Amino acid sequence: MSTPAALFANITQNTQIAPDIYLMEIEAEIAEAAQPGQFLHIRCSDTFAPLLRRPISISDADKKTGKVEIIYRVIGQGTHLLCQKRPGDRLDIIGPLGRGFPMPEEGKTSIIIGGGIGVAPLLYLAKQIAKDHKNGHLPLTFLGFATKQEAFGIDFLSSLGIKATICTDDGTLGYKGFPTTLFKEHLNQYQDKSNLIIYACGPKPLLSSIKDIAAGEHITAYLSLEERMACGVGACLGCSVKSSQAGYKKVCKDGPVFEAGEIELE
Amino acid sequence: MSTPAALFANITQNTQIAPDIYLMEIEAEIAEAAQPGQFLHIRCSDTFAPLLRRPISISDADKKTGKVEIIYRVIGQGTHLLCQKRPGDRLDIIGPLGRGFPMPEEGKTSIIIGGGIGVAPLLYLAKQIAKDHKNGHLPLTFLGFATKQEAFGIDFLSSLGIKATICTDDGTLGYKGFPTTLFKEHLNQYQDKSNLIIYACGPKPLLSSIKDIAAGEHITAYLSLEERMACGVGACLGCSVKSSQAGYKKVCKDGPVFEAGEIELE
Amino acid sequence: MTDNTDLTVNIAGIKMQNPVMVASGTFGFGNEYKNFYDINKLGALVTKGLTLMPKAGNPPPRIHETPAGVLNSVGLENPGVEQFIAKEWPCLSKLKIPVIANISGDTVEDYYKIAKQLSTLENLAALEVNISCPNVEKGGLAFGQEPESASEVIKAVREATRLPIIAKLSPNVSHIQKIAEAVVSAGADAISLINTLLGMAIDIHSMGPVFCRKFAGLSGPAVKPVALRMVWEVYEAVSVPIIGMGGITTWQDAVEFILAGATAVAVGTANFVNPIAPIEIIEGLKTYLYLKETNLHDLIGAAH
Amino acid sequence: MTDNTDLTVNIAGIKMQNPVMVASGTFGFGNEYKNFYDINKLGALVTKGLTLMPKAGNPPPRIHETPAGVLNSVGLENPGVEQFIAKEWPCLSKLKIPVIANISGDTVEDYYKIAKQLSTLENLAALEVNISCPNVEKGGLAFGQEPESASEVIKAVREATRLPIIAKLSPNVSHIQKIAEAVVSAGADAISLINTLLGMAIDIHSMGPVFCRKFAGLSGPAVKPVALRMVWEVYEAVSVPIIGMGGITTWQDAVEFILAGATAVAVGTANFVNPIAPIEIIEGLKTYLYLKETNLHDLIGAAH
Ligand SMILES: Cc1cc2nc3c(=O)[nH]c(=O)nc-3n(C[C@H](O)[C@H](O)[C@H](O)COP(=O)(O)OP(=O)(O)OC[C@H]3O[C@@H](n4cnc5c(N)ncnc54)[C@H](O)[C@@H]3O)c2cc1C
Ligand SMILES: Cc1cc2nc3c(=O)[nH]c(=O)nc-3n(C[C@H](O)[C@H](O)[C@H](O)COP(=O)(O)OP(=O)(O)OC[C@H]3O[C@@H](n4cnc5c(N)ncnc54)[C@H](O)[C@@H]3O)c2cc1C
Ligand SMILES: Cc1cc2nc3c(=O)[nH]c(=O)nc-3n(C[C@H](O)[C@H](O)[C@H](O)COP(=O)(O)O)c2cc1C
Ligand SMILES: Cc1cc2nc3c(=O)[nH]c(=O)nc-3n(C[C@H](O)[C@H](O)[C@H](O)COP(=O)(O)O)c2cc1C
Ligand code: FES
Ligand code: FES
Repeated sequence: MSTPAALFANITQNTQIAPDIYLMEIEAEIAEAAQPGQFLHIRCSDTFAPLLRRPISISDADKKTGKVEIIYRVIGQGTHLLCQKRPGDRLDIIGPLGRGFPMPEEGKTSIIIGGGIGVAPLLYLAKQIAKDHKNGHLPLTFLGFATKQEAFGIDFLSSLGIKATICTDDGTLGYKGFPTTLFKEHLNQYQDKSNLIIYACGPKPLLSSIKDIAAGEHITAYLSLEERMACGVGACLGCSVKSSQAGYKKVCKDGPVFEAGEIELE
Repeated sequence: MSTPAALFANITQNTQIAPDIYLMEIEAEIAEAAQPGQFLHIRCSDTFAPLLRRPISISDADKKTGKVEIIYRVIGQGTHLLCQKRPGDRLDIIGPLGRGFPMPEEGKTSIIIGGGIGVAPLLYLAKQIAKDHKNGHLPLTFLGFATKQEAFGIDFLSSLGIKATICTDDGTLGYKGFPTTLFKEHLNQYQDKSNLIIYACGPKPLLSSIKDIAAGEHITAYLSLEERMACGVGACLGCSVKSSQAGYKKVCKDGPVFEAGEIELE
Repeated sequence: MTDNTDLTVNIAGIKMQNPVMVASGTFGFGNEYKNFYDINKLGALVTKGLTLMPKAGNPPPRIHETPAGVLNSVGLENPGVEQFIAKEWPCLSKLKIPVIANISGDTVEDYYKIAKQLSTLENLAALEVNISCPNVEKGGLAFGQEPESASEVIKAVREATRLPIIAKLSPNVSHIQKIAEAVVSAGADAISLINTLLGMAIDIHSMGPVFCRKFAGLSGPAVKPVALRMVWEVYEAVSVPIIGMGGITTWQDAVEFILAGATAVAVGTANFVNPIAPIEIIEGLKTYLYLKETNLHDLIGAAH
Repeated sequence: MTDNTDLTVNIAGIKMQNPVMVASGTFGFGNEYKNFYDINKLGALVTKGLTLMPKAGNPPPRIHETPAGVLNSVGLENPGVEQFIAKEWPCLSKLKIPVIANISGDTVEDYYKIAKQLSTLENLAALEVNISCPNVEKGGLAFGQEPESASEVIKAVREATRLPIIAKLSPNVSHIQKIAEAVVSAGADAISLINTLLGMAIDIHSMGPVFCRKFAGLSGPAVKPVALRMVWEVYEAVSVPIIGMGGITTWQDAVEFILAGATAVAVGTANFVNPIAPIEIIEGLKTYLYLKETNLHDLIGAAH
């Protein structure tokens, strides 16, 4: 695992890419270490309002340029303050944090399933899988959004040669329905499913559904979870998720990516 | 007294005019009612950091253009947030508040004495006295600053035809010393001092010194005071200053301008 | 859509058109906020704390800001009950909403006397008995920290008046339920809580306490979690109505207190930040009830 | 200029190179913050609360943000004393700074047993006895709310160990001085305060408490005024050293606590906000002492 650092990064871009959704690009040394599925813990204000940092996944990182990207939805005080920052402002971050997605072993077929803002970390994952030539394939990608307007990341994937299957709840873009439904149908075409590996991030129902499918079909699946965080580094024991063994795991340190069998989603 | 209103004003200008000192211009209906010596109670943040409003004097107001000006020094969280606002942002204010400076009666000679940021409200006062032709004179003005760099308002006064006597603590502009010293010397030239009326705003030692002189020479003096405020409207009884009778007066409602004899300055 | 939402509540006979009051000491005698809205729109008005004799209050500074909170050391500055009746009451009594007098005393006898005097006022809706002021030398907080002394004060006031009695409790106690039970047995018709938390600040430049009286009372958003917990506890202990307060700045805060068991809420420190906060809270409550398709009475204590 | 400033303090025999510790439960067992600075620079490290048996802790959510504060309902999740000794101690014992074990129990006997077991550890600097945890069913807070029960726990620990005992007090009491006096008579060598204030939050959408256990512990800048007042009070009541905590985020805060009577301070919630807060506080303290031309020992309690 990479060693996290606390630092001030320089903001180079902060643009709205969909209603209430922003893409921020920063310059940070951690671009080198950042793995898909890891996150940054961001202080959105230098006052006590809000007091705590906000965890946001890394949606892209480039060793060469030293740039890191995040994509976030404005929902409350923290993300509201975030979206008001401008290029040239500095951003107080800790990262990269957590256990990211493990890369597929050679010969595996990767399937990526994302919903809503959960698509963000999967973009970086898709890029790394696509780049990883020993793997020899592009990930199959299913993405769901509420509506056409809210879709993002499709061009990014296209530029990697990935033609994602898109669905929207209202049918305004791609298929009408959930990505899990399409994925389930798609699964039928495989005789041998033992070769598949699933990566998912999105709302709880999406994750639960993937967990059930993976368990039923004996497919390895990695899920990226969310929980309220204080420290982000494993010190406060605040971000617990029920372990399938006894006790709790910590989303910030044991995750945010878990093998579906490791944890319980109530 | 004018009726205060709570409103959002449009910021039209917010410029640094000296190190740590800013001039902000806003568009607000209250320009009509604003009297010299009154203040605005400003919410510097829409979060709880800081929680309370900050009182800032009105340094100019123009009925015709509907513009109000304030001049403030950045010293803490509130004023720091204030100086980051830009034209087009809105400002949450209550005002105009408090009892301002009473205009000099006909035939009186007005003397204005200010120190540091305390000069701000005196600029508007000087303008109103200068305009008030029945009074038939320009106010005699003594202003003190720490150093040349920190001086402000001099051009504003010149444009009114007022040639202020300036002093600085370090002698980098005008006389070296305190405005109270110069004023004391100046006083000697009057045989009959009963015709004078003094207006002062600045640090406590300046006000105390004026209060002593005024008492000794039996001159009417109006002092603008500061005290920590919560409500700004007389409801919390937080901003007390010792009355020269029994009990306390409220800076926000009974003042901020007091006749020197009304209050005790410890 | 929400204009005929029923927000009326009845607290121990005090009929209020809505459950949003203003907290004692944050609204003077009602004159200052008249400029900002029609204060007849409030549920009720609680006066600044009154004492038998006039009180000059504490020397400055009286206010110190803390993270999301305010420390105050006003020290019950007030004109005394006689001047109140002579100067403030004529205007207050003309309001269309219930006016509640908040009272304090140095001794149990003081409480008795002031209650007796105020009971002569026609139209006065109730007495809120402050047994929890941290900012005065004698009495105040000390009365509210033990069930016995709290009960003694309320009994004396009960003897002095037929007005509804609201006991205002201090949060600076180990067992708020015991104090609540004691004041109810002693005759309190309702309970309001919380008064301020005892706190302090130190000036690191002068190296001494900020306030002359050293300790001061903490209020504002910072204290909300504590206040809410105490309303919850008291709701489970007694059956008289509760007036919840402590850091309420938005209608969402008000809803939290009502769900915790408050029949009404009071807005204190928030008045300083946003003078029209009480009105915004009333409007927000209406919308919430409309969207949740419920009514105020079903909301009270619904989180239990 | 300030590098040879003497910041050493001695708390009941615990020799610290500076008075800045990290608070229990906010620093795990010391592994997580090693990435951000050399933790051997701290004054001392206090472990996450330990219990005799392993504890799974409370179900999520465990964290809820409030104005300038945090409510937590972690529920003392910990591996139990045996696993602690086997897995965490080897690493902790290699630190060059004093390590203090924070302990909790459901019964007085639990406290005795865990103290006994920990006393076998060479190098363990002290026991901090938590009689104030609001997040567990049995014991915890209840022990710390009455002088008698607080005293019983400390007596049992005193019998079990020759290690210095730091009693960690709860702020949820009417008279903190009485509790402080009781634990000192029972054998406590030092006092740390405050633990979290009992608070709660309600989810207005689901209309129920945010936390499964309803109440949770409030910490962070919001509580600082209350913590400071309690340090002041306890300083006037007892003569053992005090470790002050509650909302300390800057060196200015630390100075306030020291002026109020704390010999050392602990940084808790601030670690989450600014991982290098403790180091910044140490540096700030040095500069303050230099500019004020004073030394740490003259500062302790200097505001009284
Ligand atoms: C590991 C991890 C990675 C994440 N990655 C991203 C990302 O890439 N892009 C993105 O937009 N968001 C991401 N999130 C979610 C993001 O952290 C929250 O949206 C953000 O903290 C909200 O902060 P706020 O101050 O704007 O809203 P708040 O005011 O804190 O919250 C607004 C509302 O959201 C709820 N809420 C806040 N945080 C959470 C949470 N963690 N879980 C459940 N409910 C919550 C609050 O209760 C409230 O109702 C991630 C979360 C985690 C844990
Ligand atoms: C009626 C009135 C009119 C004023 N007019 C002006 C003006 O025209 N221009 C201007 O720059 N300032 C003016 N002030 C002062 C101004 O209100 C404060 O400088 C401001 O509130 C500081 O806020 P802050 O958040 O930046 O600093 P804070 O962080 O609140 O304070 C920084 C430091 O200043 C101290 N401080 C803050 N407010 C006061 C106060 N009222 N009295 C004494 N010490 C204080 C604090 O203790 C702290 O040490 C006026 C004050 C009053 C009462
Ligand atoms: C400046 C100020 C003065 C107060 N004066 C009184 C008082 O006279 N009597 C009283 O019972 N409570 C008094 N209080 C307490 C409030 O009525 C209220 O209980 C407390 O502030 C908590 O509510 P809040 O957080 O909404 O302010 C005062 C509070 C403040 C801030
Ligand atoms: C997440 C969290 C966990 C805590 N766990 C413990 C604990 O196990 N034992 C203990 O004595 N105190 C515990 N505390 C209390 C802190 O040690 C400290 O007393 C309190 O948080 C006040 O300090 P602060 O405001 O700086 O955080 C915990 C606090 C937090 C926020
Ligand atoms: S957020 Fe602190 S342990 Fe995960
Ligand atoms: S600030 Fe409230 S009375 Fe003056």
